Amino acid sequence: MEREELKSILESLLFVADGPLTLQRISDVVDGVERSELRAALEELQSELERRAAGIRLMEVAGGYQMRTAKRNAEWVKKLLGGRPPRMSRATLETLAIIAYRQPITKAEIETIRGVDVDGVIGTLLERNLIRAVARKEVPGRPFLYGTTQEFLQLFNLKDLSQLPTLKEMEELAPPVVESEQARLEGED
Amino acid sequence: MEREELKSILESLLFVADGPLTLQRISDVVDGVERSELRAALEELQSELERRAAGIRLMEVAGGYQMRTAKRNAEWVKKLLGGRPPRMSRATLETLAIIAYRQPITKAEIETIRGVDVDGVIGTLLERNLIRAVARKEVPGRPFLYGTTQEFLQLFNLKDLSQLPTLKEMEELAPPVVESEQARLEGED
Amino acid sequence: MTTRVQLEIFEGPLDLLLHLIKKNEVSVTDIPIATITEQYLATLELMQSLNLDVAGEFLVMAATLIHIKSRMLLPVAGADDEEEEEAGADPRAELVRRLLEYQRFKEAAEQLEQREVLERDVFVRCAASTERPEPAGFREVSVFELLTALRRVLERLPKNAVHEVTLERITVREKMTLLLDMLRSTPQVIFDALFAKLKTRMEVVVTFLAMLELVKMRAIRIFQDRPGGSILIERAKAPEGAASLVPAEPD
Repeated sequence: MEREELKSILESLLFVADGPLTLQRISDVVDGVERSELRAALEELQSELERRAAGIRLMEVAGGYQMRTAKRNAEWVKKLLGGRPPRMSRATLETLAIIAYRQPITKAEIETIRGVDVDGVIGTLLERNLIRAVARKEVPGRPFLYGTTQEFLQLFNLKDLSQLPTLKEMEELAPPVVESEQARLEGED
Repeated sequence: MEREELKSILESLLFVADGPLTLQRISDVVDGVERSELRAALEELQSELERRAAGIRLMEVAGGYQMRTAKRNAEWVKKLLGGRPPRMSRATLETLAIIAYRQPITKAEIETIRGVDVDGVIGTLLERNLIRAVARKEVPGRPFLYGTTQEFLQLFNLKDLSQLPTLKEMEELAPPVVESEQARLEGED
Repeated sequence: MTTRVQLEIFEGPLDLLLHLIKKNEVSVTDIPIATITEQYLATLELMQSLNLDVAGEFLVMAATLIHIKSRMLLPVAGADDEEEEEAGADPRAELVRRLLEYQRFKEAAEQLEQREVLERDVFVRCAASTERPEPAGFREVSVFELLTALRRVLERLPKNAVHEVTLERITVREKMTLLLDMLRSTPQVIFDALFAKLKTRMEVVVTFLAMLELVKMRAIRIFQDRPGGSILIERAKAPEGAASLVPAEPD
């Protein structure tokens, strides 16, 4: 298959997909094309859209490829769609950051870091599908352990969790308690 | 505004629109640009996409302008979408929730609650037989009153509407919701 | 000094402390504990005098600060043998660790916010594709997702716009739809006949409420054909002159 034809097909697929498309999924559909060839075509498409400063861009999010509008057109898109997007409060963002970096983590552990109650915030995050309960911690009360979701990655335009910028001196400052807990959990599930 | 910038904005708008966009609607959003200029930009966009044999094309359909996949990629698109019914969009789900809980209700009333135009979504829901016009409201304009259908009950696996949980019940059920949420996410990926 | 305390909304005691540390241009690792404690307490007082709700966590931190301050004032008695381990350890150490850790996540949160946020900076297509082979159904959704969607909508509304109606049992709404259906096939229904068919007291109440609701929204009309005659229910008629302006109903 010609490269141009392949790119055209990829554009069509990415346009109709209702979420990020993994390379695996694309490869299932466009069978008979090498993965390396697919990846090259996707990259070419991506850079062409950038170069043209097109209104639609190709982004790598949540483990797949997804078409999104160009950031600089955000104001116009918002005007078309109307409604205000739910603004995320500082409390929400801070809690989300803690969960993202320290997952799996319990509510009590988050509260220790933030120094305040996070009940309401956890509820909001669960409802928005940005976090989920991944397990229970085997301590008295069996509290839920929370982790981030695919929606979280999509919301912040992240390919995967490793794309999160590293926290400064994280390892040195992490209290040993947390590390041993982590180890215990990993042994469990 | 530069022609290229305008085309980029138009691409973004057409990409996110949930139905054909009329020139009027586009002109309401991109105010300050002459209609003739808009039309010229749309035509340019259209012919560029044709020339590149792009996977996304700009079509003039009954209601206005709409982006669609290139016809010659139809087989691939079908292969991607085939067998897997689409996920309900957020807008659709929200509108459906309002209708379910507040039926019978007019379009204007839904729009007051959601804060945005719901024409396209109502169309989709009617087409999928999830809602129907049950009567007209005898006020000026005699708008339709919408209610849910048998298909709606089937989709949500409900015996009747009284099985819909109330908001209060949901709050009481918070932990189980988390678990079912988890199950759903795991089932998906 | 205290009179100029800015009243920002602080996320918690750690947030307030970081703010004070920044304002005084001092290092987190070497906090002038007396000054910071004084300003911290002054801020709490100001918050209280403005009737702001000062959460318990703020008070706990106040106690911690005072405790650290008093320990700093103690001479390092006979620290020769114990080395740094116990008595000689900086009383601020634990607080410093917590502050640094919190600060780290505060920064991480700021970085998250600077990313291209979906539905704020970038958007994806929201339409289900129009070019599916056949208009198939939707993927299965749980009622909780439906309810969550409703809650999302309600949360975006100004508080006073959320009617108590949203908490009501759905039964009345369902009955309203059923009544309208019935009136579609039978133009007029006799009130008594309608209620005679109902079996439970609950059903009667629900039907009655549904009827009232429909009258209120002018979808039906209740009237007597003659004084003392049967009460009739029918679908409301279009206001004069309006009928010719509207298209026929679908289906």
